[in-house]
Amino acid sequence: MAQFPERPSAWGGLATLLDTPQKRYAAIAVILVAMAVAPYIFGSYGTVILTNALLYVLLALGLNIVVGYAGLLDLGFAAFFAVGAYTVGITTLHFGLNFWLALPLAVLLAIVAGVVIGAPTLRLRSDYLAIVTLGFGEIVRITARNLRETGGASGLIGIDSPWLFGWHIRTPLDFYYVFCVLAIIGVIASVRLANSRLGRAWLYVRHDEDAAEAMGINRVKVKLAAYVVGAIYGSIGGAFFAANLGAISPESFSFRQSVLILMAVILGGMGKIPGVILGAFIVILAPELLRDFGDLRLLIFAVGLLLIMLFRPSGIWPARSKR
Amino acid sequence: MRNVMKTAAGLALAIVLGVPAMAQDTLTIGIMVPTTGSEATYGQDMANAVNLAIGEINAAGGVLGKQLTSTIGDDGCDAQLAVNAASKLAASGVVGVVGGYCSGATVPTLKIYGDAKIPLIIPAANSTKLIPENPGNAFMINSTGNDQVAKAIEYFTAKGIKKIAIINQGDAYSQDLADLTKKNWEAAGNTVTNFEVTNKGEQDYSAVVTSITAASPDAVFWTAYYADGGLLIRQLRERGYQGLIAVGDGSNSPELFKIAGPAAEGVIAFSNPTAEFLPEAKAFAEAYQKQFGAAPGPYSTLSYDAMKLLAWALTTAGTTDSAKVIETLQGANFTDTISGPISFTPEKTLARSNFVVLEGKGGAWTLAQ
Amino acid sequence: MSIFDIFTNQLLNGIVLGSFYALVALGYTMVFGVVKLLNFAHGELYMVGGFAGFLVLSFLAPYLGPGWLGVAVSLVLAMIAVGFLGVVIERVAYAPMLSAPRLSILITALAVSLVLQNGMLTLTKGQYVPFGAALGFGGVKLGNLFISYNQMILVGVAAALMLALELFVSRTQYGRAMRAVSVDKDMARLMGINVNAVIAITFFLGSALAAAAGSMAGAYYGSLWYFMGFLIGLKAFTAAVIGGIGSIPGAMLGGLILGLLESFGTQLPGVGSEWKDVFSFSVLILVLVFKPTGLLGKPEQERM
Amino acid sequence: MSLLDLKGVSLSFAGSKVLDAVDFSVPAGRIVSLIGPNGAGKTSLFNCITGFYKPQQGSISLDGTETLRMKPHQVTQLGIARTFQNVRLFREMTVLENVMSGQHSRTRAGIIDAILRLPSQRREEAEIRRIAEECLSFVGITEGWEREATTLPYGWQRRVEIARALATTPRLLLLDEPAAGLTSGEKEELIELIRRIRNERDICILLIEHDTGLVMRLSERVSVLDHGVMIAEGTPKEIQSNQQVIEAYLGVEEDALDL
Repeated sequence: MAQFPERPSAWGGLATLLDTPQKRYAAIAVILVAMAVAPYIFGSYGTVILTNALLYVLLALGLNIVVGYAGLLDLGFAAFFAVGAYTVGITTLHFGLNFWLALPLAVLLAIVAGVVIGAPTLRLRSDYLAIVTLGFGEIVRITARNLRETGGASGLIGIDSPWLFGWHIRTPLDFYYVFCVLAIIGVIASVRLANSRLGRAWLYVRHDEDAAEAMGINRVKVKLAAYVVGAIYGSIGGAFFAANLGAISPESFSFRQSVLILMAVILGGMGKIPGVILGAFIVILAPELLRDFGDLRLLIFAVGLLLIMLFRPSGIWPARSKR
Repeated sequence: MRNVMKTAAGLALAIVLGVPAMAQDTLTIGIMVPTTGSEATYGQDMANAVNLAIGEINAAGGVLGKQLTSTIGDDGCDAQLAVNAASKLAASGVVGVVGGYCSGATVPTLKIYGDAKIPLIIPAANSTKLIPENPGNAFMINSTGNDQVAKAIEYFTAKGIKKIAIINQGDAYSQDLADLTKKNWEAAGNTVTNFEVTNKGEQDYSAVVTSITAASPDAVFWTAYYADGGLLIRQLRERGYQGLIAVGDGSNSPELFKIAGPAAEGVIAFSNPTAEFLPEAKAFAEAYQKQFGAAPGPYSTLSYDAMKLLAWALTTAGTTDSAKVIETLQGANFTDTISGPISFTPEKTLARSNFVVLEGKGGAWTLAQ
Repeated sequence: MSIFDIFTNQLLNGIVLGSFYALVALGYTMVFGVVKLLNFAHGELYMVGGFAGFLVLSFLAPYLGPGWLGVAVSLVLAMIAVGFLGVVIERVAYAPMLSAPRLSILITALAVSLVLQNGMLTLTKGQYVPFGAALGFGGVKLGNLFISYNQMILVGVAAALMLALELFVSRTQYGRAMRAVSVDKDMARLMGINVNAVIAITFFLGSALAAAAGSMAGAYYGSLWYFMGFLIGLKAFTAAVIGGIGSIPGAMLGGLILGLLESFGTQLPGVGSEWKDVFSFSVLILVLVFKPTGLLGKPEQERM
Repeated sequence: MSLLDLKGVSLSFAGSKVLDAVDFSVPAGRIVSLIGPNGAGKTSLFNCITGFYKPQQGSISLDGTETLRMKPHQVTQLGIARTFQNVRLFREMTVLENVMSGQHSRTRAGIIDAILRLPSQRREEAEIRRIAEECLSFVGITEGWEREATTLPYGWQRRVEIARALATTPRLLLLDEPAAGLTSGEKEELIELIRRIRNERDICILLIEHDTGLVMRLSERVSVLDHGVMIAEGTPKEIQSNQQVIEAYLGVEEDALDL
């Protein structure tokens, strides 16, 4: 039966390329070493950019679960990013909470927000879901802008960076390694979810809602699970984002931010983890690579994006191995 | 194939992220302003002015025997982009940075310049929230919001105004100014009839205008920028609002008159000193117009002065060593400016209030009586 | 002003604002109806329309003057130009994508929107551009309500355009073909309808309406900006969904409702201009939760 | 004692009656066929039984439990599984993954179990896999489990769909035209398979089928639906000689009944 193609997996073509455990371990080792030494090769500016890219890896992995796995178009993902960032900002600044206590609180709030917005809307058609999430994203941003507790438009300033077992996570290099760890955990969790009962259910629902229901799958519940997992990723990203920058303002959580994360997911190839990682790196690195073009760089980026979509509509990462 | 792709990608990353080699016979000045995004207009005005100053300094022999060059770090008025821009400038070996337009985007960069020990001169961003975050290397040469509010209240009081409407645009700068005004105005026993927020790029302000005219305040105070302010002023006057209209320093551009038309006649602006009414800035305004084909923007003069101040500090310190330059700046009493003398408080903000009151007359700003 | 005066004034404000929303929402809804695509670039066509109108007017003003005559001619020319731009965008960017995953088309639309936006940013260097029309300040005063001639003309033109569209869709052969394609593309093709032509006409009309709104906004409000399409695109999208996306009368109604919600929201105590958009978006979400197909949308097809 | 009971089920779409006061029952342990001309409402009846359509009136119960207001997934959980008229396998997923979907409602591992790979979750995964493999073997598919399901030959896809339904461990299995598009050899295998499902697994079968020959050979009872009305019920022999049934078929469409 070799003449039939194997089905595409969450790993894209990587599974067939790295077909033995030895090759896999070797690849993992190379990646880990590369991550460890990268800051020493690329310097301080490079480290900041890579940290940013890793943050986007985390966010894009989260959105990938919503869009790529469950097929729900979410145009307000930045809202969960904001929930995480503001929860950490407010609780550490106003209530003197330790970062590591604020973090689970941020996750909890994101879950609540995900359920509150998701439960009534996830039965809607996908186009309507898109606008509801967009509206929700704007509501969160405007609320952050209007309230005194969130620091209004200036946002919150002077958020403390966290301590971990006597290590003060403070410098860009420290945060780079923290985000490395977060991204790795994010990848592992994504892979495990993809290969689980729930992960399969997301795909069933995405491909055929009726058939999935006929198999006893509660589509609203399953979608809600995806939405909530995405929210958790977003809020963890936001919490560390706040700790890293030390300052957050509503403009970081605008519609553009949501679109940027969505682009990361779709550019690389949604549903494919290496593709999503690649996408996150592209949306962060491309504008930086094009910095010298000044005004033109956003135009170049936009044209490049358009060309990629026209010539590789299902993303840059190949779906199948072409050996 | 995959390996080739990987290698190529890695190479591209290395080339771009790697620290560019610096030529030894020039000194590079970083300019951190938004040149993309919604605030690009203002950022470009500022970058132009800095480059104009650099051109003049170079023509006069440069600094420390070297010519100056500039490199722009686009902060997009966005905290994240600003951090990237600041990191890039810091890593590219600039001797100093002129920049900081959006307060919200400037705040997170203070730590980066502080860690890299790079002198930073902030010509525009003047939110009071910047002050406690300053690690010691940043100098604000625009008067802060506090100064502007004091000026505004002084003016309103002198005109016998009791009730005002305050409108901001929901961004860090205009909201800060609006909040401070409201607080101090009410503390002085007066009334704020409306406290409104508009969206940037929203062209229709009719609902807000109706809301304001219904409350009939003695004055309307617009705390945000000229582009939307121009539209608001037009719509206020078209709907028959008769009272005073005042705008903050973000709206002090002559472009306001192009957008608002005759409606801007008699509008009051609290402003940092802009080019067109400063006798010392006449030459600057002409040179600017000639080189860039447009009138200077609201922060062009201050950006120009910021560059001059930085060049002076480098020359006076006699070195690019940042500790010395910062020390020189702290003790500055710099008068070779077009917007008035510059010296600093211990908080590294401008020691005097530079606010003046302008009035729109015949399609241009004039000093108010 | 009495409560009544405030009410009538805000009513007028809402109608004017709603006319713009409705014109832009129509394009969203037509394109969605025919090709089931949320054309995210639609707001940018409004922006480009504004600039096209400005460009034409600056050529024509010496001959026709900057008053309504010049504006009217430049409005028509801008509509035609942007209409063709819409067709070109469809041919180049969307047509090759119609068989691709839905989300990919959506991202393509976002990419088109970014290209237009940043292209204009590069051309205008981010500057605000004064439109240069001179329309005068005259009007009619009814008690405390002042209705300017400009507002009347504006609402009148918007209503006329919408009526013309409605007649086109309901009465002409092309309109019938359009409706047939929106119901079932394959069936329409079997019936001998040139589906590609229908799609092109749809994009042309939708884009032209957005351009009309953009030009009129430029003339009426007085300035243009490369980013001006974003917010109205978002609002028009909302309006189209409130009215029931795919429904032409729905888009008009949705535009009007959103305009009124915003103007009255500004006046409402506890809402105000600060919370106006939160108010509008909350209404949107409530409409969708309780009436998912919008106010005038057709009920969802039975499954299976 | 009947397993499935429908009483007075009426369904209409936009004013037109699709099902009109249908009374119908499936006795426990039987293979029952539902026949009728095209457009008679057979698939609609299936959709009512499985919860996809909500009849305006009537009662549907499985083994005494009312299912009328249940959602489709709840009906499946209760023990009714189905296949679709036009095979609806999950695209881009393997044969095995397709069949594993059946066990979803019988298992419970959630987000945290999956991320932490708890022992209970791993046991459960192994069990899901074992059941799916067993169901595939049962329908005679013993290889190609890792292939993308929709690339299989059509006849195989039909059997994968049956295996998928079996994996939900149902008490009642609804088959919507299982023989459509099959070769005569495949039809023989299908008859054999359906009998085995009933005999070895004790699952009651209700099928819609146009191939009357197959219906007559396989069914123990036959019900006939015409224009939303149940016009006859009985053994295959009784139905074959029922005048009303013959008229219904001849009156509507000649080619619908290939007797």
